[in-house]
Amino acid sequence: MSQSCRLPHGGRVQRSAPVRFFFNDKPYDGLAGDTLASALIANGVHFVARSWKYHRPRGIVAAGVEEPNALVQLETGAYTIPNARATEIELYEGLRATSVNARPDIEHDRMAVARYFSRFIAAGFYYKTFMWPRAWWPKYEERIRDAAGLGTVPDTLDPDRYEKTHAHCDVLIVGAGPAGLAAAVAAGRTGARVILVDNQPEPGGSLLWSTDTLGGEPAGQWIRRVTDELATMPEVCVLPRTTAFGYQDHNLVTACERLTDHLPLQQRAGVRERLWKIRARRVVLATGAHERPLVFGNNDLPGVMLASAVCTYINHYGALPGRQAVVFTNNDSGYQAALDLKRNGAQVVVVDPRTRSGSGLSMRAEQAGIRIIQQAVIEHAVGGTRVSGVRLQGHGARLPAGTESLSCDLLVMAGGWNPVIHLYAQSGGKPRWCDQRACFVPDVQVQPQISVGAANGDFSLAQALSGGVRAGIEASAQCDFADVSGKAPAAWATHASTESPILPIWSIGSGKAATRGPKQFIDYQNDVSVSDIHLAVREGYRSIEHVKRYTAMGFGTDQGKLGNINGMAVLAGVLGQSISETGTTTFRPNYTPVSFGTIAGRELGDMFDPIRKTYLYEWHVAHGAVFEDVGNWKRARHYPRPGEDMDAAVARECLAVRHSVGLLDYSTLGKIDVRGPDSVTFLNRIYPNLWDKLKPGRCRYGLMLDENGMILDDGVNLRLAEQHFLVSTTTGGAARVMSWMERWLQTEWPDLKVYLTSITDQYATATVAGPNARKVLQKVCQDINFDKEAFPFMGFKEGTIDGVFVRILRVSFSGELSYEVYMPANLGQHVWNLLMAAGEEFGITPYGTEAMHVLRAEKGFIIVGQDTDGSMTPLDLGMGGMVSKAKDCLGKRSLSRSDTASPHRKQLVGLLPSDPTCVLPEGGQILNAPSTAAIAAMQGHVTSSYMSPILQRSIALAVIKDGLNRMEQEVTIPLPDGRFAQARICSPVFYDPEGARQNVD
Amino acid sequence: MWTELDQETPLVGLGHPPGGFTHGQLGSVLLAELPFVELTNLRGEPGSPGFLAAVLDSIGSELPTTPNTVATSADCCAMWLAPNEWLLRSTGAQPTDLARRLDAALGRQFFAATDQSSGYSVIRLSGPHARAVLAKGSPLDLHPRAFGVGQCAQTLHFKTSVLLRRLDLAGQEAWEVIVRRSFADYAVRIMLDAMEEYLGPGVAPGSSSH
Amino acid sequence: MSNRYSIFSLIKNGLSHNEKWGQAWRSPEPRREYDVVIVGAGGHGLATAYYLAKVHGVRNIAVLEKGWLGGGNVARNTTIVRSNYLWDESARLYEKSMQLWEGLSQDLNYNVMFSQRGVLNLAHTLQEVRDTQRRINANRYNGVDGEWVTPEQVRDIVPIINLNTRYPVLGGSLQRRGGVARHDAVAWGFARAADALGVDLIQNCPVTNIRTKGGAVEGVDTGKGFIKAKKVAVVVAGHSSVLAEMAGIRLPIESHPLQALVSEPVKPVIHTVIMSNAVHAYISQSDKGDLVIGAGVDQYTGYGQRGSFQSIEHTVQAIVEMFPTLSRVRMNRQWGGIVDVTPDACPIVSKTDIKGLYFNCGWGTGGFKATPGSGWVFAHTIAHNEPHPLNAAFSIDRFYNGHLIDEHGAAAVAH
Amino acid sequence: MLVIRCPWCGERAETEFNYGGEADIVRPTDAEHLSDREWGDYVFMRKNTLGLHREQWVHSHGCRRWFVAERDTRTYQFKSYEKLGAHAMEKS
Ligand SMILES: Cc1cc2nc3c(=O)[nH]c(=O)nc-3n(C[C@H](O)[C@H](O)[C@H](O)COP(=O)(O)OP(=O)(O)OC[C@H]3O[C@@H](n4cnc5c(N)ncnc54)[C@H](O)[C@@H]3O)c2cc1C
Ligand SMILES: NC(=O)c1ccc[n+]([C@@H]2O[C@H](COP(=O)([O-])OP(=O)(O)OC[C@H]3O[C@@H](n4cnc5c(N)ncnc54)[C@H](O)[C@@H]3O)[C@@H](O)[C@H]2O)c1
Ligand SMILES: Cc1cc2nc3c(=O)[nH]c(=O)nc-3n(C[C@H](O)[C@H](O)[C@H](O)COP(=O)(O)O)c2cc1C
Ligand SMILES: [Zn+2]
Repeated sequence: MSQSCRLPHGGRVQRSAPVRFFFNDKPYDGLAGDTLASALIANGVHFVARSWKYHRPRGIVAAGVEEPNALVQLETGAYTIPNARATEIELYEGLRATSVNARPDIEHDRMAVARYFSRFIAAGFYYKTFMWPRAWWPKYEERIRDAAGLGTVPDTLDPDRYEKTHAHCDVLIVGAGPAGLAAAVAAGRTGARVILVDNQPEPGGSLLWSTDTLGGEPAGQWIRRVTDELATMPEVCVLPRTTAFGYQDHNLVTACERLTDHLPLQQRAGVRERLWKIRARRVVLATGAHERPLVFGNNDLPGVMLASAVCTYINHYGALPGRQAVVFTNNDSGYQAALDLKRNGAQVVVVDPRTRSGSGLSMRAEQAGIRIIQQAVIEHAVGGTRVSGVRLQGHGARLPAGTESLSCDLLVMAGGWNPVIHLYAQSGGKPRWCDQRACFVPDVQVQPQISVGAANGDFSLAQALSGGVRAGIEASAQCDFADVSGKAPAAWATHASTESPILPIWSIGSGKAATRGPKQFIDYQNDVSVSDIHLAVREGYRSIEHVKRYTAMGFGTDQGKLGNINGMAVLAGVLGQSISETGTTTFRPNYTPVSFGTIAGRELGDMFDPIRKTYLYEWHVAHGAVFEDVGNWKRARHYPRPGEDMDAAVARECLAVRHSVGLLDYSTLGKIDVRGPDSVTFLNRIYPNLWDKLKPGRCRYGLMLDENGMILDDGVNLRLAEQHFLVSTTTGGAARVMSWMERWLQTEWPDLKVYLTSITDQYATATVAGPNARKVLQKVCQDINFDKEAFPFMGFKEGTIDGVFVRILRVSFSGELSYEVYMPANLGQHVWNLLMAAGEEFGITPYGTEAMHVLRAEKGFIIVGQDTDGSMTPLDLGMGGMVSKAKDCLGKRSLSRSDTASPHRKQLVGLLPSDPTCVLPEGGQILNAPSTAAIAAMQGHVTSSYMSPILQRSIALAVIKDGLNRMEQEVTIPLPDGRFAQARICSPVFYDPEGARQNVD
Repeated sequence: MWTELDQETPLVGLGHPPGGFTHGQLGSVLLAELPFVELTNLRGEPGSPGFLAAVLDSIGSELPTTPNTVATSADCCAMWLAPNEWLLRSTGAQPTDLARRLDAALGRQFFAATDQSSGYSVIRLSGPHARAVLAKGSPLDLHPRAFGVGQCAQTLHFKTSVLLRRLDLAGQEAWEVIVRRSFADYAVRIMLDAMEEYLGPGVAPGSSSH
Repeated sequence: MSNRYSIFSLIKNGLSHNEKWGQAWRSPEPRREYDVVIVGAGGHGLATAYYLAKVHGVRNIAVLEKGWLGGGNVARNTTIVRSNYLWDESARLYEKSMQLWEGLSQDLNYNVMFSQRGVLNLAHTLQEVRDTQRRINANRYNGVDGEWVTPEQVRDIVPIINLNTRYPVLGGSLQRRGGVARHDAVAWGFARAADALGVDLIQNCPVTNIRTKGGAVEGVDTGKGFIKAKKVAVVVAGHSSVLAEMAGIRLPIESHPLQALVSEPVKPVIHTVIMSNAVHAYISQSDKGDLVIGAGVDQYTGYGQRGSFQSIEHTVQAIVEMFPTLSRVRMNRQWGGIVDVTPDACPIVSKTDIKGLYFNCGWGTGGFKATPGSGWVFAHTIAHNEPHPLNAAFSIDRFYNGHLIDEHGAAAVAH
Repeated sequence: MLVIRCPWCGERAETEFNYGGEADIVRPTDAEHLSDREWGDYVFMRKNTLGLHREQWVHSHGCRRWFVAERDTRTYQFKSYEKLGAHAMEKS
């Protein structure tokens, strides 16, 4: 096909640059500068889609983002985009698009029969049926789902890159039509930082299709001059192809910049889309207006188009949407389309419900020889896959003879204008209905913004320009950028033209006409017609919000940009109330849909959340570690040797610690430096136990409670000096504990002289554990005396290893003789290497967190978060003795509440399975006896469970109701396979209960 | 006795960098790690008698008391972190034992000086696109009208905290980014990724004037 | 019901151009006095009215709604229905609700499109694996179905999932009876059924004061005047503290914005409900084709029905991380609700110290699934002035005696 | 994403802050002598104000200082900020 409807000249398309593309698998030619929609129109293609519910043939109605019908699956494979709007897709070589929602294709759509059942599937029909027999609902639903959705999700990974940026400016201007451009120049000249965004490929807005002149210049020339000037201003940034899609709180405007979608696939590289989070001191909304369709029977036929779209296709794209046109207009805008059509050789008849006004445009139409039928409306259109004619009806007068029906291949609608108030409304503003202009306009400002031009209901070019200049100057002034006198542009002169007022018509004919005649569509995409609104009201769904939800009006990908206002007006009519009383639905982001990829940005995969690495991370990797996620950290879980599974590796690592010596990277523990004269008082208030008596050089275990008395965290604390402590926390709890302590300090106890400093990252930690631990350390550390008397259990010392400052703690989480070595992290690897080398003769074995867990469970040491769950108190752990009676501390009062103090709560105990080879499932429930009943009384659950390599049997920790009183009793643990395991309640300390090993000489 | 060569920065995972890791292009954006910078966190009450003077005495630098500003002396740069907290960064090549000197000088005052030389990593980002790279991850306004030389600020870089300081490298725009050790690898990787569009071929971004 | 829905009524009315359908509910003016005034025509309020009338025979009931009925959180939630809660008390309450869901469309003669397509809760860390298995095991003995699924099984259920996320998928729990329902239909179905039993649904009627005398409730002041009532039952979700203040009561509640978003409609790719705690995302696909996605609560308290953009960013990151092929699908709309959050993430369904005044609140981010069950037990509580055994544990007293039911423990995402 | 004015650092993005709930709740110093009811009121009961709300924030990714702000919970507009223990400063 050869662009049979391409005009011989005119438009902004590049005639020397033909572009080959494919629509529904057929090849077509278009021109560079076309959109997919304009190229299709240039090729005479109007039937491009099927509607969502009734699968009616649909054509292109609009020329911009408001298009409800022409949705395509753009491309296939990795680059595909579901539901792309043909009116927004810039044509590129090789483009492939298919209509959505039609199988096998729009011509032979199998679901097209739906339109014949339409009266049985009116709004909300599914709430009334599919209920019998009850068991069939899933089958019905399967069918409903099969029909659901428009485009399809890509089945391959997205090859594109998405960036995000924060931006700040004094004045953000949304929309680069005449109003926005004028505002940008005015603001830019003051020196303010300005960002101007526009969703079209180039600035100009409606001027791109206008035949107007500005200050004597044709629009195109004016745009060029103004944008050239903006380009010279260093503090002005112009972003084309950028849609402001959300107006968030505190003047944050989110915008999406599209960088590569207009390029042929093989030329795409780099960033596809960039999300701009623009924090502006002032916002100027110059977003223009969308034209409204008129509501009459079959107003959805392909070939029924908005007047502004017709002008756009002719003037911007050089494509003629029809040769025999009927223009149905209730205001003067339709005449512009009539003139443009006529000028390009089409036959035109105008149908206008108003009486003859003699306004500028209508006079020009008359002079051009266009036939105008006044005081008439279109009752309905006729046609199949394209409009072929219309039936007229008089409006307050009889129709002139012979005009009852007219034939046409294009039906142009001009129903008035809806200012694009979406962003204004999102900013919190409540739009106000203006009867005179028959539209909602912005009213009181809530955030620091202002609407100008058509977005403000100021529809003339002169108003757009003067409003823009004024807004630009004012917004800059509010940011303290004065208009340096003489620099502000005087608004440019435009043609003055008289306009006669709009005569709003919201639907044609009576209610009966709507319910019985051809469907009058309000929301094209969701097939909502006037009769659906009547039905909703009849059934009691009267609020505009009920109507929206009952009929799905405005739910589509266009969010009702064309239909909503007509729908509200129709509803108002049915309810006999004003449009003001009826109100709008809530405007919400997104103004137009935005790719999930853009909102996600690059924070995916390894960058989804920070991967925190210890000083040994690379070493762990090199030594085959399997990692486990704890908080943001990657911790080495175990180091399997070739042929070993996890159990084997863990058993080997455990036994190495029990029999000789192991080495553990323990750096992830949180470490907080607590310093100041009131440190003891502070710790006494934070922890249940007493800190006064702890001597410098000694360590003590502490549990931390929240105000509800539940265990928050635990750790071993060091008293470095009289007024100086080092507090340690769990890996996952470090940040929480730090802010918890800081919070109490600042908000509740500001009188306490204590400083907290996190030193988690400064110090790397290596745990040397096992009977040979001392020997290893003695080899590398000469300036510390490791003898028992000099360096007892729960003591610590400072010294050096190869000249590196180290602090060594004699503490034990494994029950063995064990030392924790703290060293500056930059030298951690070095010290670790020395320890490995020194331990070689003892077979020193690096062990991971899994072995650590087994070793500690053998000793009955808890892990906060595993053996506790936010509902456990120290009493429940059998650690009630830690709660000092001598003082108050956070959470203490909660422990004496009746339920919390009850001796019959769940308590921590050990479990010995009767079958020593059976490792109980962690999270297993505990019953008093085997039960296959649906409901049984649960006694508690298994919190930790392992095969103990040293005991050569399974062991577990559990919390059990009244557990401390139930020692030696048998309980039952149901297994996932339906069997039951028996176990005996015992002390949680399974190994070396006297603690002889950690206290060795 | 350990030597310089035994030290490791948190960026070892990016390929062993004896002199610190670098990546990028001079004319566009260049990321350089400044390894093993001596850093000390200092807490104290600026209003308490003698405190500021004692600090000045021991390290030769004023402590800035205006939020988000920096005071620099011959071999030390003091960055405001909070009304009673500073990060001291030596600017010389050799460690100067800041923490110990402060401990000695402040004696029995209410203060806390903690060595953080291993706790943080210092990165420098320079070049015409440096600001655009930072703006991707930081919600802060980095425009020279809002954030000039002599200022510093703690903020976010994607999902981690950083301390930013604006530098003037012989007229060229540059930033110092100080980040906690365990987050440094993440912070630098996401920064390197952010730099990509300014280094390789690709479609030019909208504008870099932000 | 005079106006019974069936395939026959659809055909009959279709033939008469749908011009003869009756009203789903009346729009009456309030009477001076009622036996029970229910404040809030959300899902829970309407369900309460329905069961009060149907099960307990109370006929003189009004539901007062400040806006349009069903316009609060019930209109804006992600519609996930499941009963696999950890603790006995909650599992039993939600399971009661689940059982009511299973016959709800027929009971109400309104298709609420309850779709038992399964709810999958993913586990990404070893601790989450433990917690998930603990929950499955606990559910087993509370009559709640659930099974552990391996990563491979997860992939079979959701082929488009990426198991190797930053926090890899280590498995999950599947409750097959869980699913979604058409949220608006739930409100409308209860409203229509309650109306048919004579309940007055009064819209655009904000309650502005709760009058009490001598420790007993007298009635409520409203935008339509004073309405006398023997019993006043407050079910206003996000606004609970506001109503409590009117009665001089304090609640352990904070109201936070909670946001959700939908994609453009696409052909079905997600056939079940997927929830992930660690990555923090949850998603399902509606019968219209839009992907329905829930975000996390915003940190600050707020009554604005909107939240901050970073919550949306985090959620969408989580979604793309887990379902990378959705990257090119586009987000269509986002919105927010106001959720009433308690310290233990469990509701309060309780009498108060004021005679005749009842509160049902604190369902937080997860009360849609409880709609029928909540109505059921609350109706019982109002009718008998005593809690039903299923809600006895959910009294305000637990914040004083310490008997909290901490559902945060095992499931921070409580939707 | 709100803009919050840290009394020390100035206007910053919300993502740098953490919310700390209702302000002016004073921890009882004589906890042991309170009834369960009084203690429960302190730990759990909140005003949850609709309208102007005095609340605590901390500049977590900045100076780590806690401060008090007054914010309208309907509009999310801040009215004033104060350093702990200092007087309110009006938002300009
Ligand atoms: C984004 C989001 C996602 C969620 N996702 C889920 C989910 O997946 N699964 C789940 O189970 N739950 C979910 N929830 C929670 C669930 O929506 C709520 O717990 C539940 O809807 C609350 O009960 P309701 O329906 O009665 O509340 P609402 O619908 O909020 O009803 C309360 C009613 O009280 C009215 N009211 C308030 N004040 C007054 C007054 N003074 N006078 C008269 N009337 C008044 C309100 O207008 C409102 O209509 C979600 C919530 C949100 C916001
Ligand atoms: N005769 C009439 O009744 C009538 C009606 C409407 C408009 N007009 C004409 O339209 C012009 C109005 O000028 P204007 O500047 O107010 O509007 P405009 O329509 O010329 O420009 C608005 C621009 O904003 C863009 N935009 C809208 N929302 C956006 C968003 N969220 N993000 C990014 N870009 C967005 C649009 O794509 C467009 O480019 C005048 O020339 C006027 O004569 C006339
Ligand atoms: C489960 C669910 C699905 C939704 N699907 C859509 C949708 O497909 N399109 C749409 O525009 N809005 C959809 N919405 C959002 C509503 O339009 C609306 O935003 C929401 O009910 C909140 O109301 P409000 O925005 O009027 O405050 C959906 C809402 C819910 C709860
Ligand atoms: Zn600050």
